[in-house]
Amino acid sequence: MMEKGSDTIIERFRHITEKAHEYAKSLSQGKEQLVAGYMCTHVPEEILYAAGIIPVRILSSHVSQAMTRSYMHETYCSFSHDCAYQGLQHNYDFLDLIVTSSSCIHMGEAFNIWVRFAGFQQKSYLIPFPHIMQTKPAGGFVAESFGEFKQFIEKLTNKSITDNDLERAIKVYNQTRRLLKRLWEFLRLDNPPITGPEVATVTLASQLMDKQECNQMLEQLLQRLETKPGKAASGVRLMVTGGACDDMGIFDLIEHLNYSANLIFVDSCTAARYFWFEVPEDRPDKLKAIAEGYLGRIPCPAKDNVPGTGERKRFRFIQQFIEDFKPDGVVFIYQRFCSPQPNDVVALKPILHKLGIPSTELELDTTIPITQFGTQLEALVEIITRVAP
Amino acid sequence: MIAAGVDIGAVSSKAVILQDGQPYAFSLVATRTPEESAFRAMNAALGQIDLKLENIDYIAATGRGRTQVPFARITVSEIACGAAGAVHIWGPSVRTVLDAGGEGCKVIQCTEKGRATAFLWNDKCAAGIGRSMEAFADLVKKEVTEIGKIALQSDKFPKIGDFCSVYAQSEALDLIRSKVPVEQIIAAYHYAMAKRIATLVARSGVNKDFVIIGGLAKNPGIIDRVESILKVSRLAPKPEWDPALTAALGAALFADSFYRRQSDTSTTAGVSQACLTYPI
Amino acid sequence: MNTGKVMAGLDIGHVNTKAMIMRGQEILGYCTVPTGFDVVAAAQIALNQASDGVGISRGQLAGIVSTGIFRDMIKVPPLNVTRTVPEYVADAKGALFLNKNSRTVVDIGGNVHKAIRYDQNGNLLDVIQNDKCADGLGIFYTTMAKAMGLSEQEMSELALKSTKDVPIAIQCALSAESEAIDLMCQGVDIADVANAVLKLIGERVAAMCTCMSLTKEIVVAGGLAKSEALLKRLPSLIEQDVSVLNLPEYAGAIGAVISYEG
Amino acid sequence: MIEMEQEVQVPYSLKTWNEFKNYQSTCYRNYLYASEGLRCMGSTWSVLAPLKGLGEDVLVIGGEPHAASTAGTFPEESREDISAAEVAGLGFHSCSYLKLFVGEVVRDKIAITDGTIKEGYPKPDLIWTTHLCSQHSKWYQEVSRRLGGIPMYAIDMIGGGNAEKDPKIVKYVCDQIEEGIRWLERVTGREFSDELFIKAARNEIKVLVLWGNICALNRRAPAPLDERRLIALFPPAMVDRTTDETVRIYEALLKEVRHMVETGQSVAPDQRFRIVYFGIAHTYGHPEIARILRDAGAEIVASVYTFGTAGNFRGFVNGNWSWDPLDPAWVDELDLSSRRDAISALVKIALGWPTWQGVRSYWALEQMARAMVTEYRADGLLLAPSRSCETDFRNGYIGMQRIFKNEIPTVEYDTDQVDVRKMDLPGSQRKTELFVHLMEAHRKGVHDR
Repeated sequence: MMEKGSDTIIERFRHITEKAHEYAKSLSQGKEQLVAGYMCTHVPEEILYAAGIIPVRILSSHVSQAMTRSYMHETYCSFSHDCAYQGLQHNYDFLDLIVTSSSCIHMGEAFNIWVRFAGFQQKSYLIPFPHIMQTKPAGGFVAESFGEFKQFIEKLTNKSITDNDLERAIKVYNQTRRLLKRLWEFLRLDNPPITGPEVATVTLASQLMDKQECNQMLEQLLQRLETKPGKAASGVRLMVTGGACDDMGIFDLIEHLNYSANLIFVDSCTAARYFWFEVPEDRPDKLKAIAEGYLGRIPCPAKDNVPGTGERKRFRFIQQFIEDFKPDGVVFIYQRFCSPQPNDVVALKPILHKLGIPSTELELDTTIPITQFGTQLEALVEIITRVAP
Repeated sequence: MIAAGVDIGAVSSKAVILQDGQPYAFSLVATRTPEESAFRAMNAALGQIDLKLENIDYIAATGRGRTQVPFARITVSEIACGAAGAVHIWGPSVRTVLDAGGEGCKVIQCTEKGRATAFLWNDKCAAGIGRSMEAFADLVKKEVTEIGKIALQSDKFPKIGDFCSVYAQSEALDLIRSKVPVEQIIAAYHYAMAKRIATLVARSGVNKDFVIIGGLAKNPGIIDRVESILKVSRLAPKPEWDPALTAALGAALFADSFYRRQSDTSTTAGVSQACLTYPI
Repeated sequence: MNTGKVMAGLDIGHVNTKAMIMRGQEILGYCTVPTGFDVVAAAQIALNQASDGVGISRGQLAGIVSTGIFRDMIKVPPLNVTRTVPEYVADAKGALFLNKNSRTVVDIGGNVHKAIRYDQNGNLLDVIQNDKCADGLGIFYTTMAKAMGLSEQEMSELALKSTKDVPIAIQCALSAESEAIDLMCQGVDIADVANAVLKLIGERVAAMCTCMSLTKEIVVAGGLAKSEALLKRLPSLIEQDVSVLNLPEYAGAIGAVISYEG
Repeated sequence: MIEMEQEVQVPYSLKTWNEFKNYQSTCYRNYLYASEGLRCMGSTWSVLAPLKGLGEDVLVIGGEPHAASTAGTFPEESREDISAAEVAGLGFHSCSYLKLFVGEVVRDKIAITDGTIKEGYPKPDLIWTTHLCSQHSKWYQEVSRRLGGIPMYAIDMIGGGNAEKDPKIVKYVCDQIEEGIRWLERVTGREFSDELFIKAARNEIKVLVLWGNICALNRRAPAPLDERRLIALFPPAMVDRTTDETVRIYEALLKEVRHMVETGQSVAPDQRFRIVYFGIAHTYGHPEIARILRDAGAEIVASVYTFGTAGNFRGFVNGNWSWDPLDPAWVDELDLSSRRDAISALVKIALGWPTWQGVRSYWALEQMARAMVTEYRADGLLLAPSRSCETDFRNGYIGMQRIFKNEIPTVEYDTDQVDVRKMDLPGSQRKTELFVHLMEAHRKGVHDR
């Protein structure tokens, strides 16, 4: 349903998202290059990168299959089922390592499937990471936990990771984050030179890529965009917030309705939450710095609980994004069977109501019911544009 | 001036034709493939008034299959159409519309002008209630039009899971083992489905006046229970309007007004991709 | 088993009731009727139609054995069935009777599907039954055929003509149904939709099977075994050869008769 | 393989039973009706002793045990609570304990085990809880939000096999609790008494160890206790295990069960088959399933949920799990002289709970199952994942089915802890009947060979 954009760089990014594991394979092929898969975005990629390992995120394939149903309970989300499937299908046997950090339970189980049943027992690592990001002791704990991960990697590659290595990796990754941020900033414009789905696609690709290559491509892209004229006058501005969604079809759908509507922001761990933070570069202790960076992120709803008040820190970010990107409507997306996400929606709706922003909820599965979601989105636009006979 | 609306639903397809805004003809046929059903529905309605497709000035399509209707000039969501149709039928006091269709249940909030202001779509596990009624009717070897009345014959019946129509079906089948009379099993199944729908309505919020449209609106076994669970009664259905036609009527009203506003290019509704390749 | 005796087996499932008349090892007649909500009546009709068809009177029947989910409900008059066997036991015996080399039977019924492993004497070794979300595959199959305005036979044949794999949500019959409808509303070729429906059923059954080690030969029973399109898919899905039993939907009823004595 | 072909004995009836029931409902009544005192809410899967440092008038109510017992006492109310929570917008797939609990808040009434319903939800002064699964701390965030912002403090118990032996994790959790104690002082304006705290801490640890000892006696044949009693006897320890009274009743129970074992008595003497059960106590359907088993002389003699939710065992001893109990005397000798000592002793005990170990560690769960099957000489393994419980290691069970099926009769059926709508009763009954049949066939097979 997606007509390809003209921009060749964006095409290259899109190609990577569509052929994720082929790209990852190409990284490892021939060369001495080590490649690691990661399942939760709280894995400190910098540490892997400093050791010369390229981290690639494991995402879903949207192949409808029942195979995983006899490994994982029905009531785990389709995203975790699909990621588990990648392992069971041996799509990623070439990986040298699979890593995750204490994540939501569903994704944790996807990781377990790889370890137990897909032959990764001997090449896997689970990084203990807080389930509440905002406690005082979290900092020290994460630094120590990352330290142990660093030692594990040093043993694996049997060469030590120096502070310089870490510093370089931090700079490369921060660079990616800054470039991506600049890309998303375009969407604040009334007629940006790039569309929301394109930005989302590029962001998704960045999670699969060697960051050096990624940064080069991003810089070229930004150069072109800065000179490129904006696209046609934009329509209704829709912001997406919720859980992991690597199905770009949904975002394309938003821009291919029978009305003119635009995707202007995506708050999810496959989009903004992946990169909307930086690791401080001026700290003497690099591990502490990385810990500080990762704890300062937009929290995943499964990890968001400010001690003392129970406040959700993520809501502050969302309100900021609403101020900056000025959406006319909000689209909640979450995986069917996910619990943290819908439980945040309950508390978010009153906030949107106060702001007078209408919303709709899309329940994600392996595949998307295009006509149903299309109807929901068009109905949302009709409400925003006050359509009546 | 003749305007028409077609509603290609998951289970049935409907057409409503208006002459100068007044009801002229309508039809309801089973949905097979959307395009073919669109023609069948339209022709059925046209047949009543000896008109041809080209005699119609403007056609709007709604429903799940709306993008597959080649002869439609515009498409409008069944949310907007449901609200518009309901207010046209029941008047400006309508605020909450439950559209209980074959595949999905939607709850629509609207203004006195029939403009939708918010809606709630059923969650995946509550899908297919309408169609499951047909499967259930087959299992009990009764007519789908009959079971609704049978369901109301017993006020005492075992409670079965209302979370998912497939579970409910298994549980209903299993009640046979405990020798529960068939009427009670039918009642139990209807209550469960009604409870599931009522939860959606309450989740979205019921504001008076409340009306129910869509195919299930014709099943008293569901509707009466929904009302009693919600402790709110809907406006009585109008004899002259089959509630299943409400969205199609809404589409026809949109067609009517867009025809009048045709000159005005600032219309917010887009033109369906299909009709570009299908000059009328 | 006493070779002379004429016996009847009744397999009363969620959806259909199957009756089987046998003289010793010889199959005389059989018949299937929908179970509906009057189990006793359904059982009687099935039994009468099966026996009348081969000119056997009730008096000539040495005994009736019932199996299936509702097996206990016909212990009452007029049938007064005294012997019942669990469906998995009957399935095993029946499958072994219909195929001496079979050691595993996969039974795909209207509401429940299961895989049963047994030894050369038809003694149970292990059984796996479907998860809750996979209930009602048979009913789903019927419903989808109806939704497409086809007979089950036609849907299966149409699926074989499919040229394109279209994905549909695998969670349960419900999601699959609404996505199949969604595909039709997108204008997807219904042959491909039919294929997707059968693919889902095959996938679910195969997934269940992998929880248990299946021993060769593997045979398929139950109403859905009659779908050629489904059977074409199964072997690749469970990565083993499978064959369809002759009279697949009667495995249980036959097994009931066989297990009458030993 | 043990055969119990002796003549059927009279089922033993527990003398301490009523004391347990009374203790539990007294705790709830106090929380509901106390005119003064400090009302504390939260998961009783948290260490509770710190709350007791705030004074002798601290009243606690815990999410899971309350939801579970309410569901047991008021099936219809619970249905309404859960749908009220869904109407209020909570996820259709969220934890049903959570929804029942929030449903009561929404409906502004509360129902307790002694059969009473109180109109007007008793507002807690503070929420002290843990984060154990992806939705668990959301639970109290929602309660806090709905009650207008109750101060809450959630402790991240980052579990996983052997966590209690990982100094990094122990320190992390201890630090959070020290922070938490300072927070408790701030939010209540009370001075924290280390004396009261340490006393409560020792009681808390003692009760957990005592329960472990009680469970361990079920290794004998016949097992003195059955699943029904086990399910009923551990909740008091979940409700409030910090009081002298809890220690007293659990010591009394241990004494009584020891006597049962010596005299070869059991609450369910007919035990032709011994079953190990992995699953949460699903309130609905449990009687039906139990009946099928009892008719076949099959009893659940051990389960990770009843043993390991409020009980401690030796756990991993050089790589292998052991269900051996800990010596109660060890608790009396524990050095709890300082606040930090008491905190870390508590944290080690809490992180050592088998349930914790299993929640995020499939290998620990698998080892527990293996050990339980051998130590309790099980004839069958029954797996009953709960559809809406993330901590019920649903996934572990599916994996375990694959692993154990070739070794021992293993059947898995679907349940839900308190949501009757999600309990697959027909399927569970079918599968339990099958389970019994498989155990019979297996035993016969073993004899033939």
